[in-house]
Amino acid sequence: MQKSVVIDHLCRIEGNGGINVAIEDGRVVKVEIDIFEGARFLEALVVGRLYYEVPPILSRICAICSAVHTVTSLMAVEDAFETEPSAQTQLLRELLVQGGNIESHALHLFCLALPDFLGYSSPFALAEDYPQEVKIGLGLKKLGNTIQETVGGRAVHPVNAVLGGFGTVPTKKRLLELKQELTKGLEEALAAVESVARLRIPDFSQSPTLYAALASSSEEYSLFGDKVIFSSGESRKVSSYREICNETVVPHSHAKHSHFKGLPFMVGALARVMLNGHKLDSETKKAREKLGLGSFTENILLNNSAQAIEIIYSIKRCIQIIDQLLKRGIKNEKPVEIRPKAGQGTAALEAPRGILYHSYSFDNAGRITKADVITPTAQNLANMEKDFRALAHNFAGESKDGLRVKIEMVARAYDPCISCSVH
Amino acid sequence: MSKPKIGIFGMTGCAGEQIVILNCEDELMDILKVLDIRSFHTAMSKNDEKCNLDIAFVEGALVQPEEEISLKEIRKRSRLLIALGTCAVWGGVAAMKNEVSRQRLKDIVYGSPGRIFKSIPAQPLHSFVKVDFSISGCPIEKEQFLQAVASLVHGDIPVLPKYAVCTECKINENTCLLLEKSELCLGPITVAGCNARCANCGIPCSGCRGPVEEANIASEVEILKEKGFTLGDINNQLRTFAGPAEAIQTHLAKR
Amino acid sequence: MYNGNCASHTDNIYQPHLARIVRRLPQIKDHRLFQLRFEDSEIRQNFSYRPGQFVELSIIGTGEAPISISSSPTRPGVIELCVRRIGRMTEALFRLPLNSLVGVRGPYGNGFPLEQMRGNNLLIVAGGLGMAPLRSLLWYALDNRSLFKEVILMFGAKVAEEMLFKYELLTLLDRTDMRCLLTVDKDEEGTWPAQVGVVTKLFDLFEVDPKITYAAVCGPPIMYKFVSKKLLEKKFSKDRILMSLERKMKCGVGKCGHCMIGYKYTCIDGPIFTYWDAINLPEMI
Amino acid sequence: MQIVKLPKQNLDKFIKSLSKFGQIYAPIKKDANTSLFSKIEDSSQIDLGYNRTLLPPKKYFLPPIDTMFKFSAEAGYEEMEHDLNEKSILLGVHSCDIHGLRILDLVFSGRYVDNYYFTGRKNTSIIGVSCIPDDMCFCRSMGTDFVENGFDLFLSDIDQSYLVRIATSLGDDMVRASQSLFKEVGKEEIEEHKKKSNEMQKHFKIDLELYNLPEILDLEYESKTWEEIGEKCLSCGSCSMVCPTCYCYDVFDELSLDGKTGERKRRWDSCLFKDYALVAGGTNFRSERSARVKNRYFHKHRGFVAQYGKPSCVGCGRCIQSCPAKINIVEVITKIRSDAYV
Ligand SMILES: Cc1cc2nc3c(=O)[nH]c(=O)nc-3n(C[C@H](O)[C@H](O)[C@H](O)COP(=O)(O)OP(=O)(O)OC[C@H]3O[C@@H](n4cnc5c(N)ncnc54)[C@H](O)[C@@H]3O)c2cc1C
Ligand code: SF4
Ligand code: SF4
Ligand code: SF4
Repeated sequence: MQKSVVIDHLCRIEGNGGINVAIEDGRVVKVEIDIFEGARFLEALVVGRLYYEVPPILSRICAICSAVHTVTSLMAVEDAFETEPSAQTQLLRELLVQGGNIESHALHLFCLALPDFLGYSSPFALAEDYPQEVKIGLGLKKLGNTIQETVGGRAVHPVNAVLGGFGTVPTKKRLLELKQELTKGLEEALAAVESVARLRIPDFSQSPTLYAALASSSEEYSLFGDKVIFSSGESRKVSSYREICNETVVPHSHAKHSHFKGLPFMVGALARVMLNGHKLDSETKKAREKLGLGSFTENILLNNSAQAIEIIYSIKRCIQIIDQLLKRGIKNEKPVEIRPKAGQGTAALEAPRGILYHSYSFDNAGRITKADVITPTAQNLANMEKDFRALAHNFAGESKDGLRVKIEMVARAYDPCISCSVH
Repeated sequence: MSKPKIGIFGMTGCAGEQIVILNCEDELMDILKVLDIRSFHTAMSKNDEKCNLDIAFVEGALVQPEEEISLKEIRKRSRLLIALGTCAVWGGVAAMKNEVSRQRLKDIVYGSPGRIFKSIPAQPLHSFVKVDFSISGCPIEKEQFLQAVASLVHGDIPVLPKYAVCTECKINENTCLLLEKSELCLGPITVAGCNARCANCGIPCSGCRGPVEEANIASEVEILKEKGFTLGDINNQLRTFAGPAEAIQTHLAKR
Repeated sequence: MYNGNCASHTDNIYQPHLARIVRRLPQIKDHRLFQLRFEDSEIRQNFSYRPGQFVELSIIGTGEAPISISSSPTRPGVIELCVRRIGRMTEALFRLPLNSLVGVRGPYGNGFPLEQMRGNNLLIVAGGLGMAPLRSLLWYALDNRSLFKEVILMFGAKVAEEMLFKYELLTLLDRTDMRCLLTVDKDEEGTWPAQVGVVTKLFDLFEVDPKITYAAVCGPPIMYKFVSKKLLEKKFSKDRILMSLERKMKCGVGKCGHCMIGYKYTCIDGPIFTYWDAINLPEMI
Repeated sequence: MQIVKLPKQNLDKFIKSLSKFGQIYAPIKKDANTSLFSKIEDSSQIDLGYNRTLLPPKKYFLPPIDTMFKFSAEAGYEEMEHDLNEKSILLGVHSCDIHGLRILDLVFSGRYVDNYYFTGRKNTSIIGVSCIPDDMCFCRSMGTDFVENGFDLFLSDIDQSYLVRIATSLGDDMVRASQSLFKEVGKEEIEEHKKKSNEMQKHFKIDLELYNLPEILDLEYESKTWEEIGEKCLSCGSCSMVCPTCYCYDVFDELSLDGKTGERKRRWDSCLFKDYALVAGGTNFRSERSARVKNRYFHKHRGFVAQYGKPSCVGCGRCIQSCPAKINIVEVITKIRSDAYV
């Protein structure tokens, strides 16, 4: 008997893609994530452009994580030209990235995933019965956007973050206001953890998973890092990102797939909490226990819980950054000068959905000759297919509709961003 | 008056416009009070794919033939079709090298042939269907979107300023980056509405909102050449966001 | 500190007053006559105007635009505006149900120089919506018939269905105290009770002494050219040809700049200009 | 007119004492290239030696965007509350800008008085300051390099002190309130002032010949020069925004999301904009850019003269400084003049 589940258009995720699963006599014969999002060939479009034109163009890969795309891109260019921005710039950039993390996680958790767990089809429908939850979610989302606006000059596609620094640095007054908002937001986030903890998160997608995340040398949990560590215990330098991802073109999708040593792997909030969770501060660790992430898990649906943990982490980290900036005394510095030269530069950052790599080569005049961007969703696709396969196998007997709901939930748990994966 | 039935659709782009709509955190509940959202894939799983709509908001450019079909379907079922964002209005970043063959671009990005997919040079919506109103911006400005929704709910076609970014920049009393700092600023030919965001930060306008009506590209190019920019770099900047725009095409076609 | 002598705090010149749409009379396609009644009785009683003046009409939430008063001051209580649906504000006006509230301020503009015109013949030449302001003058003259010598109306439309105020004007055909010349370019059914042919032909149908006649002209821009030519041929002096002109307006009171022609504001120096003004100012016609 | 002397070391004390008379607005330096009028919280920010501010003082009386009414479907249009007693002091206004305000006064008074403009105008005292022209100033040509009224106090720099002309009783109150800071004026100071005024003349680099100008503009209405300028102009509107005498505005209703309530606002407009003279149905009375550029000059130097007896340009040089296309009013008029006399 043949059964096939076709999801034409996956909803409540960003971008255009579908899923095809076919089961024949209880055997899973096909699992394909069909990414039909249009390809813009952005990596090819930037070829020939001047180095400073690249970050704003590649920021357009994705709106939700435009801040982290921008910062990673800036870092990759600076890496190629061996330019080190000031400590203040680095702090402000991190603030921007953390703001993006808060916004993206709040959007996904409260608006896109929460409806699943509570049985609604949209945040709008959810808001009718759970106005408080949605309000808190929107509040946190707004907080993330306020940070991005303040530092980046715009919530989507920041304009103020440029090579070597910032066009304008936020004033002390503005940072103090921001800190106040963050402090308020922290309370709400901690309260929200309680409601997330009350959710009954099912567990139907267990399958052996290899996690990967950036690791920094610091003792603290971070979205920055110069090497990639795996749950297998292995690690690689960021500069060997090609070996880590081993991108291949697959016939059924506009997005490429990644495998490390032949195995799919997962990046994102859950991977980070699994691999770096021990570095979280004690308050955030408590939240981690509450949400059942204190020990190793391969239940991908818990990625949403990991996002809740990271919202708390990011807010606390933002407050820390602001304190540091204020302690140092915020200086009205101009961006450091960039001297272009031929060479190659690579940078990686933890985007909300996992590790993001930007790698460029330049000629003498600072014109880009090659650009390579690997996004987290692209890295996750192979792992998602692996999870769907396990799911379909375990629930081969279930009705089509039942299967469909489960598949969609798993897909959404990854918080996939399809624009990113194709670009 | 019953709530207008609307749909929010995405062609190819970064989803910036949909994100800006979701970024209306404080207004979202009020929007729901006045609009009946029937289709919004990014936020809802139960979408009505058939019903007639009063307004379709469409973001993104068209880069593959399938999109033309779905856009025409949307047009057919909608009373008003509103283009949201620079991609939908002008083609956006995807259209910056429309003169290069798609196969070449595909080769650069995908190398060995992957899925055989068709790709067309990126085009704005109006190349395929009638567009009733456009809100440009990469991404659109929240305030303009909300203003437009308010007007539409009232039954009016919205009005947005048609003048150039310089006007807003002057009102904000920014030091002129073009004149005083000799930077490549497209403010004089870019349509306002962003409140001169970039120039407010001391960053030259990159033209992300697309050209003003009757943009005097020739004069702008002359000014920039005098400042020492090469025609090639000026042209690159001009085509970054709004390559397909007629004014820019006309300029590029010269010689 | 400002120490000029401009009057201190008079009323807000931009304040629209609420008026209710008490009747909506369909005219030809996309044209309607709206009867408005001010809500405030004091304003209603004190609102006086002269033919040729206009008001600024606000549709609450949409915007404001200038519209000529189409009724005659001899018939107070309500004002009538004849509006063509052509843009945002006018669309919104057509959508409004009966009894809706709108905002009205005015009257503005110079209006026709009635004091000068008194005792003279009156030749009214209208084209299309140009009849709107001239209807006010027409009824003013007919209601004060003794103030004028001869009264002649010339009005043309392509076909009968496109003639504004058709029924009202047809009743004038029988009047003996005026000449009503209504022409249609085409009359295929042969049912049109008045003239057939282009408007210019109407000039051959009567003789007036240009020295004691004022011509009031209003219509689409191209009409001014040929009508003034005809009138000059008939030896009208340039300051006896009065024309109502149209420019973009935002304030109606000579501040916003939009209606400036050369050095005249259409809103306060006009909208009624003499032909002499018109040829003397660049851009005017 | 009464004249007293304010030694420069007393200036700061005097400014501080002024806060009793209202909130102070004065020029500050935004960066090396830009000065602006700004609300003053700390008198040390004030820079009286500034060249020209980016926007003229009109921004306080005719704000770039101003709310006129609140509206609702039921109540109609309700005027915004204005604090009629809020007093301000605009300190450090150059002579040309005082003339600019007086030109706006003409426009906003007359048969119809614009209260939005005059409320602020009547509650703001003006303290002028002398200046040194740069290579874009041509106020001398426009007769606006000196000002005889339109201010409460006027400070003329004579090196160690300011010569203070007191023009109004309010100005007198201000001086009296800190009498001890002021000194009597002696003969030398008067001499010094005359000397300075004469020296100022040497700084002018450009002149705009006014003689016969309205007539020349009429004669050269069809001049090819307008088309040449039209080719260069970007319709960016910068010139109108920065001009102390450009007053055109647009009016629009801004709705709230409920579609029922909102605000009627006005915002600066410019006759250089394509849609400035565009009417419903698509007729545009100035669709050509050259016609729009011409209109700006024609209105300032021909139309306004016919209407009010003087041109509406005060020679501040702002439009010269801020035009990206380097369209220069003095050069344009000079060119037109030469077109007339070839
Ligand atoms: C003195 C005068 C008398 C008029 N009398 C009548 C009349 O009796 N009946 C009638 O139907 N129309 C009349 N008009 C024309 C009428 O003003 C326009 O049709 C109307 O402004 C269109 O507004 P809208 O919002 O529908 O169009 P849009 O194109 O959306 O116009 C937007 C705004 O631009 C301005 N505007 C646009 N067109 C004109 C115009 N032609 N004249 C002045 N301002 C304009 C208005 O402020 C208007 O609100 C008159 C115009 C003037 C100047
Ligand atoms: S900085 Fe750019 S936008 Fe601003 S005025 Fe100058 S040219 Fe125009
Ligand atoms: S036209 Fe130019 S110089 Fe004259 S007042 Fe205006 S901005 Fe100043
Ligand atoms: S500033 Fe120059 S380019 Fe801009 S509108 Fe004025 S004249 Fe034209």
